Amino acid sequence: MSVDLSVNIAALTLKNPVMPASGCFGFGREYSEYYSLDMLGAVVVKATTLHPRLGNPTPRVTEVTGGMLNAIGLANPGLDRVLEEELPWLAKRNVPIVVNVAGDTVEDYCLVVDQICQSGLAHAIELNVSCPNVERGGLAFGVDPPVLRNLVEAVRPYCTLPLIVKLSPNVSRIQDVAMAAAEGGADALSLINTLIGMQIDLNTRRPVLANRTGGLSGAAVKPVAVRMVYEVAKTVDLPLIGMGGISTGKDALEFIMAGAFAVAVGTANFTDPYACPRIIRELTELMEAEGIKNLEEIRGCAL
Amino acid sequence: MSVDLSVNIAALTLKNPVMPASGCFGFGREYSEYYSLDMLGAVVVKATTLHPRLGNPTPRVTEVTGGMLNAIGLANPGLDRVLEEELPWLAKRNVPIVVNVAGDTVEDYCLVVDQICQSGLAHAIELNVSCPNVERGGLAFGVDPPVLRNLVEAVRPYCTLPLIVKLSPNVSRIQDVAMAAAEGGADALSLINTLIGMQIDLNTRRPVLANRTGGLSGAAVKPVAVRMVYEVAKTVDLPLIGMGGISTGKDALEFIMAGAFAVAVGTANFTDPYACPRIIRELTELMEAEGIKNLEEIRGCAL
Amino acid sequence: MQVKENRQLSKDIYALKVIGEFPYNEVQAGQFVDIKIGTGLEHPLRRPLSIACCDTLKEELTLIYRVVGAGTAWLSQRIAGDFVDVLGPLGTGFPLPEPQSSVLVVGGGVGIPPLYQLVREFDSSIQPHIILGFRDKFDCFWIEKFAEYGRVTVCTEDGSKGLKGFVTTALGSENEWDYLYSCGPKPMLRALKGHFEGTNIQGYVSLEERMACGIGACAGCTCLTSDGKGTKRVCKDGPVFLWEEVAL
Amino acid sequence: MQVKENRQLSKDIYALKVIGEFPYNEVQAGQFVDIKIGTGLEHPLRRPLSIACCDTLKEELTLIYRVVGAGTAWLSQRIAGDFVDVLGPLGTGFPLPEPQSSVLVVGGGVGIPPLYQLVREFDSSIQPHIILGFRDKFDCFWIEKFAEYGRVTVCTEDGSKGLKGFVTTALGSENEWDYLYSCGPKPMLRALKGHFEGTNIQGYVSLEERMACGIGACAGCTCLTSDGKGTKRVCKDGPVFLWEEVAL
Ligand SMILES: Cc1cc2nc3c(=O)[nH]c(=O)nc-3n(C[C@H](O)[C@H](O)[C@H](O)COP(=O)(O)OP(=O)(O)OC[C@H]3O[C@@H](n4cnc5c(N)ncnc54)[C@H](O)[C@@H]3O)c2cc1C
Ligand SMILES: Cc1cc2nc3c(=O)[nH]c(=O)nc-3n(C[C@H](O)[C@H](O)[C@H](O)COP(=O)(O)OP(=O)(O)OC[C@H]3O[C@@H](n4cnc5c(N)ncnc54)[C@H](O)[C@@H]3O)c2cc1C
Ligand SMILES: Cc1cc2nc3c(=O)[nH]c(=O)nc-3n(C[C@H](O)[C@H](O)[C@H](O)COP(=O)(O)O)c2cc1C
Ligand SMILES: Cc1cc2nc3c(=O)[nH]c(=O)nc-3n(C[C@H](O)[C@H](O)[C@H](O)COP(=O)(O)O)c2cc1C
Ligand code: FES
Ligand code: FES
Repeated sequence: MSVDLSVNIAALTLKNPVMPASGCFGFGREYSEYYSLDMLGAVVVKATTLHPRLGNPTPRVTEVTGGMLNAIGLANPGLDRVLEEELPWLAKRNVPIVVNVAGDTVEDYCLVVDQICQSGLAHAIELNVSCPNVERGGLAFGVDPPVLRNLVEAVRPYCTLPLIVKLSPNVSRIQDVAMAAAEGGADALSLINTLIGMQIDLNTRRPVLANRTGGLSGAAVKPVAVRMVYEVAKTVDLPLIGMGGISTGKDALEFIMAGAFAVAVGTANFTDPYACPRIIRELTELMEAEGIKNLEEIRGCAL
Repeated sequence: MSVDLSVNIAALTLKNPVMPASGCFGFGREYSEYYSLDMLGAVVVKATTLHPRLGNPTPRVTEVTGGMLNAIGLANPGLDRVLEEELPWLAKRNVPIVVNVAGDTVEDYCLVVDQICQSGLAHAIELNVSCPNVERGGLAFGVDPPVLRNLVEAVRPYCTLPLIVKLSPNVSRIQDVAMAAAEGGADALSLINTLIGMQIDLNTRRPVLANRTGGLSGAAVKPVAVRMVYEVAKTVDLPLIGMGGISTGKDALEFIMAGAFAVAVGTANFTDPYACPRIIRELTELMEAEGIKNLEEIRGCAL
Repeated sequence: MQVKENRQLSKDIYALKVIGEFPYNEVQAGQFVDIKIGTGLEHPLRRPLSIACCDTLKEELTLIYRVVGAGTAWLSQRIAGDFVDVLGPLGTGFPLPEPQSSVLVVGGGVGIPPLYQLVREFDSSIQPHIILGFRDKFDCFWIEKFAEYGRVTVCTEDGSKGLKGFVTTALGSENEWDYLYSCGPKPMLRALKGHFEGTNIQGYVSLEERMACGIGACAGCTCLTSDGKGTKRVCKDGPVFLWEEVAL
Repeated sequence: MQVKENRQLSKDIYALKVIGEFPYNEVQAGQFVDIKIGTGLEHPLRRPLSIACCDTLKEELTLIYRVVGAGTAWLSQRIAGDFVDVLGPLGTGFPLPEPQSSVLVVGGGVGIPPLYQLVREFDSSIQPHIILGFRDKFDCFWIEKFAEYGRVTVCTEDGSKGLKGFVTTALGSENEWDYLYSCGPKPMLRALKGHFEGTNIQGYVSLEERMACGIGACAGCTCLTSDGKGTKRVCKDGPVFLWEEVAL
């Protein structure tokens, strides 16, 4: 039996529903030494900001049970270099490019989105309103529905590409922020970004991360992520990209059954650099074994 | 070297800082077949409600990576039987008793707290304002600061024992709910209750738990719990009982360094019925090895 | 405890023999043990497995399990000499029948294992009729071992061995039993209860429920009492119940 | 890859030999491998360990590691025949010195291992002076193996073997070196740089940083460039840097 893995997210057609998660895949160059990026449903690049950012002091990653904490702090080469060096390289591959955009102010977001859309080098924008690591950064936008709605409304006119809003899980009711993003004009939602966590080094008696707190990702957060995808799928009528702890085809299927159109893979790339193509293969095999012909057949079946 | 493990939480003196977490230890009878409850810093009993509750349909527990989901739904024999059968049995042991109280309405809480205080069978009250499993139950009280403040204020006059308020982690800013509980008159805070999660059974294509969602606990939540203890310790001047994924003496120490006065152990009891006494022993050994004479010496040292 | 043998009986069914310190003499048929999976924190919940055979002389326990997920898969990879963390015996098992009585024993799939320890404990005056239901002929195990203790009828869903159909097919018209001991999927237990409705049979069922603590403390594994007004803990009050006690 | 040997060299230091498919011929001294810990999901981040010796003839890698936490503890329990998931070689290693040049090699603790592969790769015209710093005499390893490739001076913090003190004690007054190759704790690297300030020495340092991806994609392991205005990725651009490139 042949299975159809393709999926449409707003105006974007993906050959399969698996993409790397933002920040876990750089701009694609490094993983392209392991496999052809053309295999992926899409590539989501590192958060891009107006100006270059060095990020937080190190240590800025550490392992916890079943996951990791990161406090990269949106380190990135800045819009200009992304447009000049990174996206042109990536645009030569045969894979849709999603640019993750972050900023400190509404204006920053608008400027960056505008220029990326105008460059013709990207296929969709993912608005990172949830990065918990930058003092005046993402957090404020992503946890307060009216603030989020304003941001999305402000960005919307500049965004000629499909606009994906990436939600923070550090809220009481994810449905409310999801709804606000939808009302602001989002074409799709992705969730979840990281939960906020901390690890203390018993020897130094200080937090391990120089930034003290960091974002928790990996298998540890999967149940929270599945629940949030489920809650949003029940209440908001937008395509969802699910992520949080996906490391196998089964995990991907769980998110799709919870209502996700596509999935993103973050931390698992670090455990296994071949994680994304492996997950695509495992998903295909699972669907074949279960006689599932396409994703629509099972999408949201657990709702 | 001899180490002093004792700690004061409001008017409560504990011989050591380790207690089982509510709901993971019944009313103590079962674990007393494994070791003497007198070894514990305190015993925190299952949530008690005004009327008996059967809880949610099963399955109501399931394992996830590094943790578990539960949707017990506050199953308990109800106030009368707790007062007649459970607390009198427990009161014969030589260990402080903390009664975890839950309710659907402010009146319920007041009634239950009042009767437990009057019974003379308990040493402290823990207000469960965070159980995420009951439709009209805990959740509403625990995630909205003014609502929480009102509840604590209402209960306070009835509570002649130390009043511990147990916080839900399903919020954007734990400091704000902690502050509200403090303003309402809490003597101490305990945190965290469970995060809300879901697991989907790929065979049935339905959520594993009959209740669909359940509370996530265990090692998976530890980084979130440590972070929240840390944030609250920095902002609220009340003794804190830390919990969430503690399964070793090192874990306990991590919470104490983050600012906890005492710690509670939930899920780890299920992996190892001797978890609590083992953690007490490990903590003692660690302190001996590090030359830490008492808990005050290290409490909050990572702040 | 230490693994003595972990033998594959069929495609996904294994028999694990463990030895070492254990209160062998306290075991009651129908009780279970709770096994820690892995050595780290990945699997915090133990897995309940019925005691299929408790050999007090050899001081060894046998557990029979089907590989269905991560925990049983891990268990299937243990080899002789490995250590596994075994908690038990847990729960309340089967009360034994009066000598001389007529006894029916019915098991389905991996509900069969605890019934082996049960028939071993029967008084020699008892010759039970033992009905064992499997998926197909490849799924069968321990038929000969059961045959040492009574008359065995095998059913398979596809008829590839014994009678074709569920265990109820094998019940026949004879309804004059003193005791029924059963363990298996809920629909099977329900069908049995239905079949013997109105007779004087004393029916015991062994239930399954997802468990956390396994010792009665967490209220994770409760089942409803038959009046629907109360609960019983499968891990502590059960897993064996009189069928009028619980809602099936 | 498969474990050939996992030998305890001292209280907490082990030498692990692994064999099997690996691009042995591509290894450059100073590169590292990234090792998966455990078989499940508990440890998602690999652990970076320097290649202490890459034997292209025997097709075997040797890694020397100190047990400091859960990952290295797990590794220390692997026995011959076990499989470990080894990713590499990763990173940018030490550029080799010109033949005939005078070379100083300085390592501290578990910074020493990659220097062994380095001195093995030196042109035979080079007779490096090798300074190895350990905590105490129980902590020492591979001194004789290094001695095959140059003049070795050992320092221990407590003086229980060789000179007493840090590696800087052994530097002496001779400052006319063409190259310095160093790996060890940051304070040691800083002290070395300070010591040779103003001389013509070409100094290479190998840095350590907590890593996630290990291949340059996550920006987890960056260090600042010496002007403080940019970053380098320790896992990809390093771990070996010219000491003027990076902030120490
Ligand atoms: C009292 C009792 C006795 C049992 N005796 C046997 C036996 O002798 N042989 C045998 O093969 N099986 C037996 N089971 C079922 C066995 O416990 C499960 O098949 C096993 O726990 C599955 O674990 P897993 O990790 O392989 O599967 P997973 O599906 O990965 O397990 C995930 C979680 O679900 C729980 N779970 C999954 N299926 C069941 C189930 N059917 N019942 C209870 N919990 C489940 C697991 O314990 C675990 O917490 C018994 C169950 C109970 C309650
Ligand atoms: C390029 C490179 C080469 C290295 N080569 C060696 C070597 O040859 N021999 C050796 O003994 N050690 C070496 N280390 C250090 C080694 O990686 C750590 O000691 C090891 O990862 C600790 O893991 P753990 O699980 O035992 O400790 P834990 O403290 O439990 O580790 C928890 C987390 O912290 C990280 N971590 C802890 N300490 C360090 C550290 N010092 N550097 C980087 N990450 C750390 C781990 O990778 C893991 O993610 C090297 C480090 C780097 C970056
Ligand atoms: C090292 C690291 C860096 C990340 N950087 C970003 C980022 O720049 N922008 C963003 O939206 N999310 C970022 N994330 C979050 C991931 O995209 C993803 O939402 C999260 O890690 C959950 O998925 P996972 O459990 O599969 O890792 C980052 C995560 C990690 C681990
Ligand atoms: C099975 C189960 C039942 C619980 N019941 C209660 C409860 O009745 N009242 C309450 O306040 N918390 C309850 N909790 C939450 C725990 O007390 C604790 O806050 C949480 O599990 C985190 O700790 P842990 O990771 O050590 O389990 C329950 C947790 C579990 C796993
Ligand atoms: S599993 Fe905890 S009460 Fe039965
Ligand atoms: S560890 Fe990811 S960039 Fe170096």
